[in-house]
Amino acid sequence: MNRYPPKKTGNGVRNALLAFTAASLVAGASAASAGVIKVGVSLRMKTETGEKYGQMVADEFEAINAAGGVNGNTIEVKLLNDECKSDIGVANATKYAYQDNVHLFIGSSCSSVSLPIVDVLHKAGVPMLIPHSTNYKITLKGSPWVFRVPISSRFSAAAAAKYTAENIGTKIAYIWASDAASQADAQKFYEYIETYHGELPVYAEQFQEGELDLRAHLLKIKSLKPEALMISAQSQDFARGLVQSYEVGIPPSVKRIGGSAASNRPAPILSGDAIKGVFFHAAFSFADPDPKVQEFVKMTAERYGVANPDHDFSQAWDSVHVARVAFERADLALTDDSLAADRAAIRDALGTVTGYVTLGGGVVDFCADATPECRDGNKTPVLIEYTKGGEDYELRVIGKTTFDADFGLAGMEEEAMKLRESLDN
Amino acid sequence: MDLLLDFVIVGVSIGIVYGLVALGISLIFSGLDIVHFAHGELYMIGSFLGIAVISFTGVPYFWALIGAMIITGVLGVVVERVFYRRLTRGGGGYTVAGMGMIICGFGMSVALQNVAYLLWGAAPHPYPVSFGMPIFLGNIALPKSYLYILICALVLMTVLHTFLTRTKLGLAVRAVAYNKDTSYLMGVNVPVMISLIFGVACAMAAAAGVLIGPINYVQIEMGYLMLLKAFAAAVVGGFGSLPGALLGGILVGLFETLCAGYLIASYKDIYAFLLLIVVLMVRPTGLLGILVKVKA
Amino acid sequence: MLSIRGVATGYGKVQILRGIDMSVSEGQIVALLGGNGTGKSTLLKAISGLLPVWDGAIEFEGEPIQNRRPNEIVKRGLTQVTQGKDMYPAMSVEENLRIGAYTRRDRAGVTADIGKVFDYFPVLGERRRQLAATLSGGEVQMLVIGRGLMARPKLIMLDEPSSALAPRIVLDIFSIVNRISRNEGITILLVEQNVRMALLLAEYGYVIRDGVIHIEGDSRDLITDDNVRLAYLGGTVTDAGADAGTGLAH
Amino acid sequence: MAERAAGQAASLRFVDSVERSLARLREIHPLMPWVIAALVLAPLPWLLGNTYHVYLANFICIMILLSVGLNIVKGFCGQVTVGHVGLYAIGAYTAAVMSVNFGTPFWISLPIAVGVTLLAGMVVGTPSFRLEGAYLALVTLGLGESVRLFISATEYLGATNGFSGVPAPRIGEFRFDTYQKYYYLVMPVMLLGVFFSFQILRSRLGRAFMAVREDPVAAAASGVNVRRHKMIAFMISAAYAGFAGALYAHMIPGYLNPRNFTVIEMVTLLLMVVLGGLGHIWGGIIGAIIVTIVYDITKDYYHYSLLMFGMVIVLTVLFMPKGIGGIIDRFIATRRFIAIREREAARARAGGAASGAGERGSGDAA
Repeated sequence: MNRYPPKKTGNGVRNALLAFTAASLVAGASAASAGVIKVGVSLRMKTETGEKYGQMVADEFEAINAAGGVNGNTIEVKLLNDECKSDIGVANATKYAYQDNVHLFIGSSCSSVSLPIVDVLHKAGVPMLIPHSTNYKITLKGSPWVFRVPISSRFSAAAAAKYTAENIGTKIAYIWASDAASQADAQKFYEYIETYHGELPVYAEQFQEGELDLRAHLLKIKSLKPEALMISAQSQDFARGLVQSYEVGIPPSVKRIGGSAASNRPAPILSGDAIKGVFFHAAFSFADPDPKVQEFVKMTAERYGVANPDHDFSQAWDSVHVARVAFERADLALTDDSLAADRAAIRDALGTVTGYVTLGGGVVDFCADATPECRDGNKTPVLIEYTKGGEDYELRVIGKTTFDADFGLAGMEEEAMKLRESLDN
Repeated sequence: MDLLLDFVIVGVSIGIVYGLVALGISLIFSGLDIVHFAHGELYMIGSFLGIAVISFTGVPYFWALIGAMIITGVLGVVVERVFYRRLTRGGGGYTVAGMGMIICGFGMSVALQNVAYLLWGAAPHPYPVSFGMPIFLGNIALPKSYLYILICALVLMTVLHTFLTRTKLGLAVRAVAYNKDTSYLMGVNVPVMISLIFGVACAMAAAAGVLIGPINYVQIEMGYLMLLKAFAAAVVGGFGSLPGALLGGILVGLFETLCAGYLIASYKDIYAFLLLIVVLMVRPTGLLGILVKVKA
Repeated sequence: MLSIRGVATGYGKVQILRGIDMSVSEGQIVALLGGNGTGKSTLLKAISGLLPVWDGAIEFEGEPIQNRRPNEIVKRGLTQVTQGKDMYPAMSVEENLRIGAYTRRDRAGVTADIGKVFDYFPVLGERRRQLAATLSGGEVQMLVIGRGLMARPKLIMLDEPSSALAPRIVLDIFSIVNRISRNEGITILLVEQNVRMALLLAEYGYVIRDGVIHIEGDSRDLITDDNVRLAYLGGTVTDAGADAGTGLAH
Repeated sequence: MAERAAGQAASLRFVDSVERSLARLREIHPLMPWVIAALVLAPLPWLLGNTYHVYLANFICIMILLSVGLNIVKGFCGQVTVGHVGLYAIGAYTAAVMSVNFGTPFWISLPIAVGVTLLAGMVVGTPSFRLEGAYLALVTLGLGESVRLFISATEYLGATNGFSGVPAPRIGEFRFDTYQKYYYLVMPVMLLGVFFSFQILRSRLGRAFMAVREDPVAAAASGVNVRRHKMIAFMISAAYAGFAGALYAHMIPGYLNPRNFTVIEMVTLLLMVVLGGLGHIWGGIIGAIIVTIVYDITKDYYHYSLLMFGMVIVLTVLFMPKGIGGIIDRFIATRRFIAIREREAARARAGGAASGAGERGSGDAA
């Protein structure tokens, strides 16, 4: 399953050449040249699939080792759970950075955990490859060490918003759960509608994660008669909201829209028929007929028992292979003294990864500048619609949009400056 | 007007669920003089057991309810016998009688949650039962599941009430609830009664868990928020009063729904706590708590 | 009927009773006297099984009953009537009586006995549907005595039936107790601080002090004994036995 | 037998010598032992293997502040509060808002944070006038949860995105922007906190707290203003939480999230206090250290972490209700008792029928 794009940039070629010369030089000096590239992974593992993502990351790196490693170096992976809690995430990142001396950090699942980790790793000088967190602020901070594989919320929500505004309407009600990703999804959605269509949200409120009864919100929404309803929440809360939206009698003609978490496996299983017709934005759909996707789906079904992987699965896979590209291009000494240099080399190598085609069909383009334009790799959200709910749910891809790298950054200069300032503090 | 009526229906229907859990909490409080901070976990485990019963035996929903109640009741008796008995019998001393029990409840709560995680995983489980779409009365929607909950809650309440007031065993339970030493001297086997009370309370929690299953997917974190709301319900209705628990649940449900409806909806959960705090400060015995012991 | 030999017990690690010897014969009314904190109630708890016995033996009708569970002891026909405040305020008078008959299986007998209790205490009959919380102090005392009778005991232990009651009511209650003892043939162990009253009712008396039986004898003899008065008043007794327990009785 | 006696004598000698040297130090100046402690702890960042361990040391210091503070209201004063994490959050967010939104330096935002938490402590303490035991636990739990829910629903406080960008404290151009530097801010504050906690325990205030704990009615009868002392206990404890919160907020990466102030954190804190021993200051410290380190070592077994936490809490309450602190106390007391008994026996053998009246410490064994 080796399908990263050919190295196009001169930089990459130069690096590869350098790596080659360095490797041959070292090889000439001593036979035992193979070093160990240490990768630290911190994810939310205590969920149904969280552990499987982590396991897959470890397995994929192991497969690379089995196939001879990267430039003769082997990769050593450590997994830690961060429970989607920022203090545990920060502890994990600190442990990786200073105790385990990793060369690359992969994490985290939750935006609210990735946000502070950016600061920690910026200070420690460890490259950070983000597999799942979508909050736009993560890259807006402008740390040169941060690279993001998934789609920033400034693109994804906008894609859904654009589609909604053009095909459904602009009178939209929003409720979102109190986690950073869901909130960002909803917020970017209505900001887009506001900016490009001049329509304010009909209703916009937050609810607590795990809230039993959303009908107080939904009843108010029902009386406001919107054209569409966006429920942005983790899968079970999303499913509950969806079912209850029918229970309170919001007519089926009101289009239901999900956040990116609506793609997670439990959502269609829990909400059953209610999910039919709901669309959401994500980075990947297992329904994609692309053979590469189908091969991946087969792999996850065989190895992890997940027959319909969501985009967190595909992005974890993508992250591993982006990392491999970087490892191949980086010029690594991998001795005790060269840690800082190796980390910087991996960072620079990550900055040269361009044209990597993800499983979702988007293209990851990184560049060297510490800007959101450079570091939000994937700019192609996929709009996906559920056509059937339940255990054997089905999806269809509505379409894909690729955004310009600077899309959604207008008017954010002040926020970016504040974030950047805090990074140096 | 329609909106208000909608809010009332929603508030009452969710309130009944709070009331059911509060019933068990109230029962344990009056019987064992402890506020059981791990009750939310038994509610969660009861809900999971309901699914387990359905998937293992394939019995209909109603029998799953009964089955889960029995298993959870037995589990409750085991927990009480093995862990809490030492604390209640030990008595005396601030560490053991009052605070120890509360701290122990917290410890038990996280431990049980972890056990449930190891058994059933972190994924939310859908209930293998469907009530279909709600009944529409004009513009107002009335979900069938809530009707089912209402009926079951009332039946359970009536059965419990009859048991407590009309049977000799019920009389003994009430006697033990009020004074253990004196009841012992009446020839009541107090340790067995305590286990019985705990078992019944846990069975009630399981009933709430199974009843709410179809509208709230079962997951290991579901206990905590429910516990807090049920505490609010128990306090509002008067700790130790069984009809009060149900009434309190409905009041809490109504209050938070109406506040969420007409005030800032994002603070929905805080309203229940505010009610809890205000009631405790102004009238610690709650609304129906006339003869309630104000002690830990 | 009830014999106690060398019983020692206490709360936690604090010893209260230091070897009690006493006995109650069938049909007798025996008084156990002593001031506050001398160990009277502790002894009752030890007999009825609420407190573990550390040492010694308690026999009821020739069988050892020490360290049995209270409910088993009640079933053998040994009932303790606690102080008045231990009724169930949230239950009606009749329910209070019914819980007293918890160990019995004969429904008809229980109903008949309720009638009998109402005969002894007519005022309870008038208030049978009321909550016990609404009763006066004297009525509550009657209620708990009646509740004790409901178990059809062979021996009943009355714990300070006169406490906090007006002398007139105490007299009433004591005369009824006397009547019950004669009519029903129930043996009574009466624990009292009110020495004079108790000795008027009882045939034999024990005075407990600092965890041991200090004086015993026929009630007629005791009533004139100076030491009894001293013990009851809790004054200093220049007696070797008193020295041992100093400081531990509180 | 002889070996055991020798061992006991040796351990007692050790304890005695420690106490004697502490007493000597205290004679020089009451703060002297603490200055020494600070000096002993000062080189820790160099001794520890890496920055992560320094981070853990900082974290432990903050946890010690929290658990020592919680111990004052819970262990000394006997009030059941389970909303302590809420106060911690208030302290943290106040400091963060002050320094980010109002631009105040750490040295001003810290006292403001402590002040605000003190006020919040008053609010949490007020119910204790009317309520006790489980009722109080319910109210404090409700208040603590309300704080978290309020934060996670309030945009101004960053809601669930978290509040980021809290700057590191600075003195002139010197910034506490690494864990090593921050250690020299947290460690002295922690020592001061522990010092004050000991002072309180030894003072009239501490005795009044314990009187309130043992028997409020008797305390009131002997002239202790129960309400005022409960309130003071809550406020002191809140102040500790305020310090801990402000220090946590300003530590790298200067990020706060309501998810870090949930009931799980409360249970962890409870575990620290209970395992260490309610009412034992050293207990809170030992608990904080053990729990943090064990938690770090067992990171890989996250599947079982809550089970482990929960069971340790339950088993501690069941089998050693006084915690590790209680065990140490009993250990010392028994040794001392044995020593005294032996000394007396020796004296009796020597024929000196001294009354042993002036013997200090014989009461410890009871």
